[in-house]
Amino acid sequence: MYSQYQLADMYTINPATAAKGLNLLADEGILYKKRGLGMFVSSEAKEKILFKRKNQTLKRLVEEVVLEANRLQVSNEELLSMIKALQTKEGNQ
Amino acid sequence: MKIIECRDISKMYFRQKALEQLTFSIEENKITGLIGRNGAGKTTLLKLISGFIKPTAGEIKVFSEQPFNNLFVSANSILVDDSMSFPAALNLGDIMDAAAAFYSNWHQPLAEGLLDYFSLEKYKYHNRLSKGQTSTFNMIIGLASRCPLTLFDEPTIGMDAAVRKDFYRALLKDYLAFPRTIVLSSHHLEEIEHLLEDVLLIKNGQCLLHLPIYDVKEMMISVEGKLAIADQVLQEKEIIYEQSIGTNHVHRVLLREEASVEELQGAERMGLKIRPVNASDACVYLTDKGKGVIDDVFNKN
Amino acid sequence: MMSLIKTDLVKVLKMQYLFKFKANIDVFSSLIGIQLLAVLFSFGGFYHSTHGWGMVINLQQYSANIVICFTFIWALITAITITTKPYRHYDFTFVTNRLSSSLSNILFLLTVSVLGSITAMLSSNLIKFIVYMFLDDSIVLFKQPFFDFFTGMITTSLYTFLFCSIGYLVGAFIQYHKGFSVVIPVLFMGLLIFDGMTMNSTTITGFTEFYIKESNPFYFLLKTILMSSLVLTAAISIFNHLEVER
Amino acid sequence: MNVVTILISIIAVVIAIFLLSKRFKMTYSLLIIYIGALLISSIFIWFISIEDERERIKTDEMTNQFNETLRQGERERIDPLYLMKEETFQIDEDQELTLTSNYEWEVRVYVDRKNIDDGKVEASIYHIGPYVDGVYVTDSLAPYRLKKKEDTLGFYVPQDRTVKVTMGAPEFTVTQFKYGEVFSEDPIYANDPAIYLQVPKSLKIKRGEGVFIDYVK
Repeated sequence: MYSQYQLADMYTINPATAAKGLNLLADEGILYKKRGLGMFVSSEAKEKILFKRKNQTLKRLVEEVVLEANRLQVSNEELLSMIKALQTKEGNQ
Repeated sequence: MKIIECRDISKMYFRQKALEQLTFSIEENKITGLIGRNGAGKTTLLKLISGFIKPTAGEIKVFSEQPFNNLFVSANSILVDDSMSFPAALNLGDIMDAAAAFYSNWHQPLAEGLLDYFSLEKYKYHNRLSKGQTSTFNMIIGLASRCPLTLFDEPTIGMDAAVRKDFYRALLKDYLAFPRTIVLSSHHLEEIEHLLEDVLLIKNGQCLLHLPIYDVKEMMISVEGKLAIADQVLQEKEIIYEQSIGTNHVHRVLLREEASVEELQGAERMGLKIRPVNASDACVYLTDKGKGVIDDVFNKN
Repeated sequence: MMSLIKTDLVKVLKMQYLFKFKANIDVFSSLIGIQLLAVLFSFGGFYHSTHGWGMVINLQQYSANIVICFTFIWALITAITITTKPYRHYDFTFVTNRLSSSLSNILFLLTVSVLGSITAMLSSNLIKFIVYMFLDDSIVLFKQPFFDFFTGMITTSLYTFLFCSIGYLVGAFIQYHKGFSVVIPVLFMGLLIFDGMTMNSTTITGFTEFYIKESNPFYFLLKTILMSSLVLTAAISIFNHLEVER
Repeated sequence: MNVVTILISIIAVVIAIFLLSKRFKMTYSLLIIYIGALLISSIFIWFISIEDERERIKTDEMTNQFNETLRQGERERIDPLYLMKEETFQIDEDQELTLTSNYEWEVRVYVDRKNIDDGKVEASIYHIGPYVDGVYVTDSLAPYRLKKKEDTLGFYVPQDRTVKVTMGAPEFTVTQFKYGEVFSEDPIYANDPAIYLQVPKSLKIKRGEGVFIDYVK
């Protein structure tokens, strides 16, 4: 894994900010520290990230879609058919 | 180790207070953003740190020494601003040679590389540069000096967007290569917030907050929606900023610690838009002059 | 941790002196300009006429006295100039404290005094050369003993440095308060008029006579060095409290 | 003029070199040209200057000494340099001699009576100076004349002749210690001319216009 300094250089951010990010990932178990060697990606990292994105990011996006649909008075059937249409289009490509 | 320590410093210019009982300290090798509105006292503070001026009251220590009239502090610090003066007889190359003689950490390859990159020529004269070029050159001097304490006062005045971006990247890269204590003053935080570790916010010569940038980003939330709902949800909460949108919509900002996560989720379900407030806006809200918003001026008429 | 740079006054002084020499190099342009102007004025010569014993004797003498006097004025102005804000602030762009700034200024003024004096003394030969070539080739010229040139140069340098010192103090007063830029010339003219009216050499003329009437080189040296040190110490202590308003 | 041409062309070349090279700043070029010109003129002046063998004349002292020496009749002690003219006039016995002059002030006549009556008046004209800042310019002095007409011996100063002297002078910072004064007084000095007459023992002398008679003991 990149060090905080390499990350700072890559994204033009303060290394302290990069370190903070790395620590957050470590807290969640996505990264782990090896003393004197730096940060490493844990074996279950992919699962954890997928789980997090499914449960938090995707859920939140769906919530917003539903809220917006309510505001525009779009019926449930209409919304579902829109999603299905998009899915088939993506699948074809 | 603390590089700068200020305790209750005040500075008066004739009868006008520029700084009032300012207390803070800056740790070694951190990039600190000195943020404040025009006239908040940023320049005065930097001049005090450089030892150009004396505090009217209070104690200021830089490298554990009084900076005024101090050769040691002068040798280890540099203040870069748009009024840096250089002899008219010296061209840019000569000025760089002089800086190299004075600052023993001076890194000539960096200076020459930057000079070349920004298309400044060595035989040109400082007083014939454009405003942006002047800032660029001063910045090069500030970076290549590699002083343990480097102070930038509004370093990007006159620079175009591309040069500003290059400058920030150059600053960060050289900081990574050669860590040092940097204070960067600016009135627009959004442009520099990615570079900063800490933010020192001053208003009317007083220190409003001194926090890591991360905490400033997390500090506030904004709530937007129908006036009636907002009133109901935000009862008894301290509002930092409020702006009316139309007759029955409102935009309010409050500290994150004022509301719990459950309360916010509840508010969202009731149709309010909850958003985090970025560091730059947070600072604007904090340094508000207390005279309401600009709209009020127009609403009176 | 980054190591801090240790520094001492002597090292900084040396750097500042070299820096000042390059930064203020243009004072030599004005020196050349002012000396050449004085050389031009010197072609009038110093004229004496006497008659008697069956003859009218018209004596025309050529010397660099005007050049020397112009050099004094140049020294005064140069010293005042380097006390002004832009010049003082050059130091603060780089490494300095107020003492090192003043000391390096004084070293610089000492150097320009000596250089200005050497050129002023040598310009005497330029004047005589041009007179010989273009105005009057019957000019009687005597070889000047090297010792005379040397003492003349030292004396001129001491005078010039005295003017520099006074200029530096005047500059210090003006930097302390802008009002002095009016008060000092008025005071100077006032005292000169006072001397003229009372026909007494009490103030300015007295001060001048204190130096030009001294025929003992040792006392002269003592008088100029003591006065310069006194004046410069006063100037340094004024600058020591000035803030940098850049 | 050849030397001048060479010098000027040297200076021109130096100027051209420094002005054409871009690395040099204007002030540096000016300084080098100026100092070069000063040094070249100094060397040149050294070659055309003459050795300074002037003695600073103490004018008052010299005048007094001169007058005293003549009054004592010790004219052999006067520097022959200052003897302008010697002339002898025949004089009849028991003739009365009137002395006159057209000198604008009174000219001093020292009368020295010989021990015998040999019928001869031997006249010598002495004159110190004029010195122009220590330089003796008597060569330019028009000759004084003595003329005997019947029983009048007249001393005639010729019509004013203009003499122009151009000199290099030392600077006041040199003279301050060398001569003890910053600005010299009148640099032109001359004593009034004096006439020394050796007359026969019993010659009667009458004082005419423009003379002052001093009898030598």
